[in-house]
This record gives sequence, structure tokens and C-alpha cells, in this order.
Amino acid sequence: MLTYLANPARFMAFSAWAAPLFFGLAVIAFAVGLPWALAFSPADYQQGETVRIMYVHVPAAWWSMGVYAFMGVASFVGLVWRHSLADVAARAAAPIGATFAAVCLITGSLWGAPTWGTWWEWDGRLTSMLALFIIYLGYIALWSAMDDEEKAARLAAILCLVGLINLPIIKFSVDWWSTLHQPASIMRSGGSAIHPSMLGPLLTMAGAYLALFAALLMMNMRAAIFRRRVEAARMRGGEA
Amino acid sequence: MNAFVATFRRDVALMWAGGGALAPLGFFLGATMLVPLAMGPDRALLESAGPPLVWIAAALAVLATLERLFQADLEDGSLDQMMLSPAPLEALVLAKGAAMWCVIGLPLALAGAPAAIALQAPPSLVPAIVLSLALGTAAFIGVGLIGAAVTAGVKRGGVLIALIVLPFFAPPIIFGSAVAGGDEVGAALSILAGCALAALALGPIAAAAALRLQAE
Amino acid sequence: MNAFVATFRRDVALMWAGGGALAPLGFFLGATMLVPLAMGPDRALLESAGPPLVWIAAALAVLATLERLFQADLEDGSLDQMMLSPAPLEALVLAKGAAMWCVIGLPLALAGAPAAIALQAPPSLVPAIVLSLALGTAAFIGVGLIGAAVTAGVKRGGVLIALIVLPFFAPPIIFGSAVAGGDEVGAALSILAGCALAALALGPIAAAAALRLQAE
Amino acid sequence: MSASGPFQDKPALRVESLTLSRGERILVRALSFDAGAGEYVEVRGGNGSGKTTLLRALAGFVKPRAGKIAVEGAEEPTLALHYVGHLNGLKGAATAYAHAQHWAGLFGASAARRDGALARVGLTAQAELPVRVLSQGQARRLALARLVLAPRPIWLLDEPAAALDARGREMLSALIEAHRADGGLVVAAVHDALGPEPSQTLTVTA
Amino acid sequence: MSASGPFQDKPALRVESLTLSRGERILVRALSFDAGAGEYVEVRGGNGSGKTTLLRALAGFVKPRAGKIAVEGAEEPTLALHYVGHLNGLKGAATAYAHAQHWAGLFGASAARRDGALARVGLTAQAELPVRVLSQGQARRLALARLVLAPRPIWLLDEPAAALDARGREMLSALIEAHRADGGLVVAAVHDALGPEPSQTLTVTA
Ligand code: HEM
Ligand SMILES: Nc1ncnc2c1ncn2[C@@H]1O[C@H](COP(=O)(O)OP(=O)(O)OP(=O)(O)O)[C@@H](O)[C@H]1O
Ligand SMILES: Nc1ncnc2c1ncn2[C@@H]1O[C@H](COP(=O)(O)OP(=O)(O)OP(=O)(O)O)[C@@H](O)[C@H]1O
Ligand SMILES: [Mg+2]
Ligand SMILES: [Mg+2]
Repeated sequence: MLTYLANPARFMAFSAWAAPLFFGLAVIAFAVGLPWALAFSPADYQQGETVRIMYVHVPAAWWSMGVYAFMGVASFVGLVWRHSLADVAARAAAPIGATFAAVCLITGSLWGAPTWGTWWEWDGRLTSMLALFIIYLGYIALWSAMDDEEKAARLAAILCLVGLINLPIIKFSVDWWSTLHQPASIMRSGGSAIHPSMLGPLLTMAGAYLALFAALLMMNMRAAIFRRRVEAARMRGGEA
Repeated sequence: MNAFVATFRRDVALMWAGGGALAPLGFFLGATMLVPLAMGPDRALLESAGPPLVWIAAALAVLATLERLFQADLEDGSLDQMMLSPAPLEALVLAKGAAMWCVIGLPLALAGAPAAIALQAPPSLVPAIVLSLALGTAAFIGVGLIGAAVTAGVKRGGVLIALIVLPFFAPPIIFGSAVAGGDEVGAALSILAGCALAALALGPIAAAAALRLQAE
Repeated sequence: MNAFVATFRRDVALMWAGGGALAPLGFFLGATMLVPLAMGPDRALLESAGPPLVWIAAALAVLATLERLFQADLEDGSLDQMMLSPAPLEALVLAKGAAMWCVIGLPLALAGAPAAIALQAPPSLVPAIVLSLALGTAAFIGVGLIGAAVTAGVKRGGVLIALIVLPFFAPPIIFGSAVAGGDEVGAALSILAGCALAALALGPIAAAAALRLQAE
Repeated sequence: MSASGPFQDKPALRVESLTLSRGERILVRALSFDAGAGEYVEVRGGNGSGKTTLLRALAGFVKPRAGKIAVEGAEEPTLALHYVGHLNGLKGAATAYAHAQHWAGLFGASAARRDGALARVGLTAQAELPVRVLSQGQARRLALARLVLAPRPIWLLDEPAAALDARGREMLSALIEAHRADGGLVVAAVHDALGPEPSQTLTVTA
Repeated sequence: MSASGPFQDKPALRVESLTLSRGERILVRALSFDAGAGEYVEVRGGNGSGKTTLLRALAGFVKPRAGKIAVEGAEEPTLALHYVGHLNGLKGAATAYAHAQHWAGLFGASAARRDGALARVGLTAQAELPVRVLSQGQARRLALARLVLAPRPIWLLDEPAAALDARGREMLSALIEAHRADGGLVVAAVHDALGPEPSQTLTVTA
């Protein structure tokens, strides 16, 4: 599948129908997930209604890390096999991942105010998540600071791979430091510790974020490929 | 090995001549002057804010030197010559990092001793603070090599470097300040040593890969 | 006048392309992250240490850009051309300072607004804080021009500049923090304006004199 | 008719017993010469003999240790001259066109001249490239574009043909000839003859 | 007997249908050539035609867009060659002697060679000056000292005579002849003939 799509022409043909499809899926999943999460799921016996922020917060946290992992894979492929489509994919994913990270940070602090009594605390998880956000910003800034796209792609890929170290730190920060933040309750060895009535809307929202990511990623990639083609055509015109 | 030593020696000489050893002095004076100015004359506040200042000074001194570390080599053609050496580029990058540590990291770590005493840290903690600073600056430099190499082609990349390396400066700062605070000194020191080792192992490899691209 | 505008425009373009606009964001995020990390999670401490952070970030962002301001012009031969312009060198130096203020000082001042709010300054103080930062960065830059010109011939003069200009950064920082603290805002602002005016009047003259010597 | 032309003020350089030094070393000792409108003066000498130092002194950058340099027919000497030295005075991140634009402002040149200058030195195709990617010779041509861009009577050129190809050198020597015909004055430090017949040759031996 | 001499491994460059580009622009298209011990190859072409790009590709700095470059008789190509490009690779704050010392370490040269190199390029008197104050031609000579300092079979020279005076150019052509006699191989991009008779001439036209 991936090797098949690695050809830009085939990718363009595939994404021409896949991007709208994923977009549609995202819309449906949000249409189901949001009301379910915000209105029909039970309030928490401890946290009350504020628990509903979770359905926005947790998927954003998961996918901000997921997107970074995806960029890591794409960067590795771009660096080792010099595959330009992988470079395009990594670059196109970054702003989406940065947005997810921002959503996680913002909803996290909104949630923190009522439950912990503070917007922000320099605990391990919060700090490492902020670090992820800044790594995203640095990655994007590096891309835009250079005008030679090929070089920019390779350098950004190196940076992205180095930044992968942060992912396990985020994941395990709650276990390594005793902190304010909740330890893993859904994805942990020994089964999930969350009530099924909350798990349903949560997973739906996670699916919605994923579909949205896939749709936006393909749209960004298509735009980048179009821009490249136009530039190449202009260069060829300039030479003649 | 020869090439490593030659690179190390030249970089030490150049940084020294360029005022490298002034870094701790300058930043130290600057920080101990600026911060109280900005914070007002509250002694208690200063005393708790004090030890972290050395860490911030260390991070900033490393940051200030990073921008030109490889950019100068790229602009004057020295990088080409480094790539023609029998020594692997990784080793030469490590030599430059080692030189930077000797001229900037080590003096800063030593400056940590008077700083800690001036800010009335318990004397028994002073060796640990100096050691933590020595390890922390090594970690900063290891990570910084990557940032410097990746941005070597960008003019006035100083701010870009800051953005790129700061997230990686966080762990050493967190554990370093823990040492200054006196909690779980042993554990914090071994984590710092781990950070420094990891940064010094990874840094030269990633930086050398980036520099090979810069030379194109 | 034309030469002033031309120099201003080119410097704005070059600094912008070199990540100038990122400076406030980068340093700001950096400093606001580093300091609490180093100081540990003591909230009371942070809140009193907070507002001065904006000032320190501003001083450091200016400092970081100063090093290469004239050094680059000296190394690539642009300084020779500046001296052949019908406009006096002082005016061109001022143009470079103005460009720096627009690309670095102004965004930093604006970044002061959210920063002040985040650190729970009273909303009524926010305009005064932004204004004080705008004046303060102008003063920093005026003084900084001199430091940058005097050290233009020195490689890696970054630390040297810091040593030279930091004492002169003290007055704006003192009065600027007074504004953030809310005491005697009016008086502090007019003193800040005085500092900025004096620095911008003196800076270009002294800097131009130093640059004429550098070109020899 | 070489001394007629657009430079009504008839530029002239008068140098009297000029002594120049670098560090403790004296490079030029008691040099005197006069050069007027339409002249082309070649400065010769081995590596490190002091050609660059002499030109920089004529430009007013280096202060003489003794002696006098006078620029006649110009109120402000620095406004009467162009200096193209070993360093091109370029910024890698800016395009060639941005440089032309900047210099037009810096030296007070008209928009028409600005737009013609790049074509004159053969950089039309490179106008929108950042200077960083230009080849060595292209960068040199861009530095020479300053001469065309803002008309000034005295040109001080330090190895102006460095890195130029054969066509570039022809272009340069045509520029110099045209400048002389306009009543300008050219002083160039060279290792090889540039082409135009020098009206006098100064030899620097340190 | 040109192929005898200290380079027992008889260096040879084999270039096969090499294509090089900068940005989107193709500079060298399907170039093939062979050069062996004792040869002197001149690369010709106008400003911006791609000479520098070609030499940097031969040095291994620029990755070819297509085609192959093989260095025979050397295990590690980068250890078989010297590159002297437009940039001299010097640090202004260090002395000429400090540079020789640094390169001796970097390239693994003996102390005797290190001390002879500066004299060979005529910089004995300047050995203790910081490079910042050297004249343009003196700096170029210092860069050329690398060739003498560490013997390597392949020399890639990009306008090596830039800024050299007449004696400097003689010295350079003597260096090249001696290197050929030792069985070395020289590839030089030039605008003017350097002196030695080229065994082949490559013309780059982009
Ligand atoms: C700015 C503040 C916050 C940040 C940066 C943040 C970050 C994160 C991250 C990165 C995860 C994903 C962890 C993983 O998958 O292993 C996560 C999950 C989670 N967060 Fe937060 N969080 C913040 C505030 C909060 C607050 C205030 C609460 C509630 C009191 C909260 C509750 C949760 C829960 C319940 C999970 C799911 C844990 C699991 O089952 O894996 N977070 N958060
Ligand atoms: N501080 C110093 N001490 C001693 N000698 C110095 C000092 N500064 C410069 N020099 C010498 O002064 C001379 C400067 O020469 P200059 O650059 O004018 O030469 P040039 O004729 O232009 O040479 P080139 O043809 O190589 O460009 C050089 O020989 C240099 O070594
Ligand atoms: N990104 C880019 N886009 C378009 N053209 C480029 C780009 N980068 C470089 N070039 C062009 O590629 C060429 C590089 O040429 P190179 O430096 O190899 O020339 P050269 O033959 O060495 O010239 P010179 O004699 O002037 O040194 C130049 O014409 C330059 O303008
Ligand atoms: Mg000279
Ligand atoms: Mg070239």
C-alpha cells in the first residue's frame, strides 16, 4: 500500500477521492461523538460536568504524539530512501500536529483550573507536552527559514528524528515523576480502568480526530505538490 | 586522533581569544545584576531565585556561542576541509563540542561554587552543584551541536537555534535545579550524567549528518 | 533621506527573513519556560519573579541580535559602502537601529500584553506595560548600537558586548519593572522615555565614530 | 575631448608625499602623484605590497600616517567616488535586484539607472536569485553594478577583474573606457593588465 | 615517467554521465571523462556555468543528480584529495603558522612538512601574523600551502591563481608540475591558462 502510494502521480489520484472521503468520515464522527460526549455521557462523580473536557483533551493529546510519530517515520523514509513524497508528508503533518498539541495544552489548562486549582504547573507531563509543542514550532520554523527545499527537508528530518526522544518522556512522565497529572487509565497493561460509558464517546472522538488528520494531511500534501509542479514549470520556462 | 586534537586545540584557542572565558564572568555579573534590578530589592526572593540563575546563565552562555559555531566554518570554507580529514566528521564535531565545554562549560561550573556560597547554599552541597553544572553544560552542548548544525546555513539563526534546542534543555535544568535545592541529589546527578552521555553520543552523529548536507 | 529609508528597508527585510519576528516568540517562550524550570514549582516565587521576565527576555533578545549587527557589515564589505553614501553614517546607523526596533522591539512590546495578563497583572496596567516595553527596547537598542560597533571587529564578541552594554541596560530595567509593579507609572514612563531619547541620540553618534575606526 | 562629459566638476586626485602603514610596517613611503579627468591609473605591486592599503587610503577609509590626499572638484570627497574592493559588499539572503534597489537608495540613483544596471553587468537572469547562490563571478559582477548604478567621477577598483570570465573582463574594460570618455577618473590595482591603456602606472613596493 | 613517484596507488578519476544541478537548474549534463596519474585537467566555462559545482561534486561535497564519480586507487576518496576553492578556509584570529599546525593535525602531516609549507608558498615573514591582516594574495598562498603540507594524489583547484601576483603564479605552476611528475592528478577550474600544458580540457556550458 505505502510503496504503491509512494509515487506522486498515484498519490494524487488516490488522494483526489480519499481526502474528501476522510473529511466526510471526520464530519460524521464529530457529529456523533460531540453530542454523545458533551450531552449524553455521564458526568463524573468527582469532577462533575468538567469531565467532558476530556473528550477534547485526551484525543488531542494522543494524536499530537501520534502525528509526531508519523512525522518521525516519514522523516526516516525521506532521509534514508530520499523519497520526496515522504518529505512532503512530514512537512504537511507538522502544522496539524502543532494544532493538536496546542488544543491539548489549552484544554488541559482549562481543565486544570477547576480540578487542580491552577492553570499551569511545571510538572513532568505538562512540561514535556509544552516541549513537544515547541519542537513542532522549531520544526516548522526551520522549514520556513530555508529556501532550498531539498536541503530543508533533510535537515528538518534530522531534527524530527532527534525530537522523537520526547515521545516516551511524555508517555512515561507520569510514572517517573509523582505529579498532578493522571496516570494512564485507558492504554495500560492490565486492561482499561475507565468506565465503558465514557470509553465509547472517547474512542469515537479519537476516531474523528484521526479522520480529520488524514483529510487535512492529504489536502496539505496536495497543495505542496501542486506548488512544486508550478514552480518546476516556471523554472523550465525561465531556462528556455 | 590527531585530527581530533588539532580541532580541539584550535577551537579552544579561537574561543579563548574571542572572549569565551569571559562568558561565566559576563553572564554571571549580568544576571546577578539584572535579575535583582528587575525583581526589586526583596532579599528573600533573591535568595530563592539565586541558584537557578547559574543554570539560566549556563543555558544562555551556551546558546550565545552556538549560533556561530558551525556557521563560521561554513562561511569561511573550513567545513570543506573538515570533511577531507581522515577523522570522521563526527569526531571533529565532538572535538568542537569538547572545546566549547572546556572554554565555556567548565568555567561556568566553577563559577557555580562562589554563586552557591554567595546565595548561602549549604557548603556541603557546593561540590554537587559544581558537578551538576559540569554535567548540565555538557548536555546543553551535546544538544546544541545539533541545533547549530541544522541552522548553520541560516543567517541570524540565533533565535531559531534557541527555539530548536530549548525544549531539550529542559531535562538538565529540571534535574540540575533539584541538585541546587538539595533534594535527592544522588538520583538527580545520575540522571544528569545520563542526559549528558545521551546528548554527547547523539549530538555529534546528528550534527555531522546535518553538516554534510550544509556543505552541498 | 533616501539612504536612510533604503538602509531601514533592507535591514527590516534581512532581519525578518532571518527569523527576526520569531525573536519575541522564541525568547519569550524560552525564558518563560527556562526560568520556572530552574526555579522549581514555587508559585508565589514565580508570580513575583514573573513580570520582570518580560524585561529580561527583551534585554536578551536585543543582546542576541546585536552581536552580528555591524560585524556582518564589516566582514562582507557593506560598511565601506555605507561610508560612501551622501547620508551621514550616523543616520544609517540610526536606520539600522530603527529596523531592529521594528522587527524585534515592537513585537516584544506587543508580546508583553499577553505575558502581563498571563502573569495576572491588573488589566488596567497592560497598556502602560506595553508602552514601557516599547520605550525600553528603544533604549536597549540605542545603547546596544554602541556596544555592537565597538566590538564589530572581534570574532565571537557576543559576551564582550554583553559586558559592555549590560550596565547601561540597568536604568530601563529598573524603571520598566516599576511600571510592571504598578508604582508611580507616570513618572517611570517619562524617565523611560528620557532613557530612550538619550540612548537614541547618543548611540548613533558614538557607534558611527567607532565604525569609522573599524573600517581602517 | 576626454575631459568633457557629464562630470562638469572635473575630478582630480592630488596625492602629496603620502606615507601609509599597517601595524608597525610602512607600506607606502612618500608617494606623490596627480591624476585628473579621463585618466586611468594602474597600481601595480606584488602580494602584500600595499595596493589595497593605498586604495583604501584614497577612499578615505585608512588614515594616512603622513602626507595629504586631496580630491579636487568635489565638495565632499566620499561622494565623488566608488570603491569596489576585495569584498563585494553583498548580503547572501537578499536578491540581486534587492541589492540594486538598496544601492539606488544609498547612493541616490534614479529608478531607470537602477533597472539598467543589472542588465549592464549581465545579471538579468539572476536578478531574482538570492546572492548566496550566485557564482563567484556573478557576485563580482553585481558588485561592479554599483559603478553603473550611481554615476560618480572617481572609481577606485581593487582587482576588479577577479573571478570574471573573458566576457566579463571585456565588459569591465568597456565600462572603464566609457567612464574615461565621460571625464571620469579610474584608479585600479591589478596583477594583469585590464585592457585599457593606463595613463600612468604606480608601483608599490614594500 | 610521469606516473611513477610517491603516489604508488596511481590515482584516477572516472566520471560517467554525470549530471549536476543547483536549485532546479541543470548545470552539467551527462559529462563523462577519465583522468589518470600525471594528468592536468583544465575546466573552462563562463561565470555561473558550473565549474565550481563540478569541482565540488568531484570532491564529494555535492551529490550528483545522476551518474557516477569513482576515485580509483584510493580506499576512501576524500582522503585522496585536496580541495582549494573560492573560500580559503581560514580563521582571521589565528596566525598563519597556527593554520599550518592545525592542518598538519587535520590531514595527518609530519612536522617537517608543516614547517616547510609556509616557506614554500612565500609566507615565511608572515608566519606569526594573524590571518586577518594578511593581504588577499597572502591569504590565497596560505590556502595553497595545504597542497604542500599533506601529500595527496588528487588536487581540485578552483581558480587557484585568484589574487596571486606574477611570482605567486609561477610558484603555483611549479607546484602543479612537480605534483604531476610525482604521479599526482590536478583538476583546475580557470579563466586564464595557469601555465602547465593541460592534458585535457573540459568545457562546462550551462
Ligand atoms: C495543560 C495541561 C495538560 C496537559 C499538557 C496534558 C497532557 C496530556 C497528555 C500528553 C495526555 C496523553 C497521555 C497518554 O496517552 O499517555 C493526557 C491524557 C489525559 N489527561 Fe491531560 N494534560 C493536561 C491537563 C489535564 C487535566 C487538568 C486533567 C484532568 C484533571 C487531565 C486528564 C487527562 C486524562 C484523564 C488523560 C487520559 C489518561 C489516559 O488514560 O491515558 N489532563 N494529558
Ligand atoms: N598589523 C600588521 N603588522 C604587520 N604587517 C601587517 C599588519 N597588517 C597588515 N600587514 C601587512 O600589510 C600588507 C597589506 O597589504 P595590502 O593588503 O595593501 O596588499 P596588496 O598589495 O593589496 O596585496 P594583494 O595583491 O595580495 O591584494 C600585507 O603585507 C600585510 O601582511
Ligand atoms: N537555487 C538556484 N536556482 C537557480 N540557479 C542557481 C541556484 N543555485 C545556483 N544557481 C546557479 O548555478 C550556477 C552555479 O555556478 P558555479 O558556481 O558552479 O559557477 P562557476 O562556473 O564556478 O562560475 P564562476 O566562474 O563565476 O565561479 C550559477 O549560475 C548560479 O546562478
Ligand atoms: Mg589587495
Ligand atoms: Mg566558481
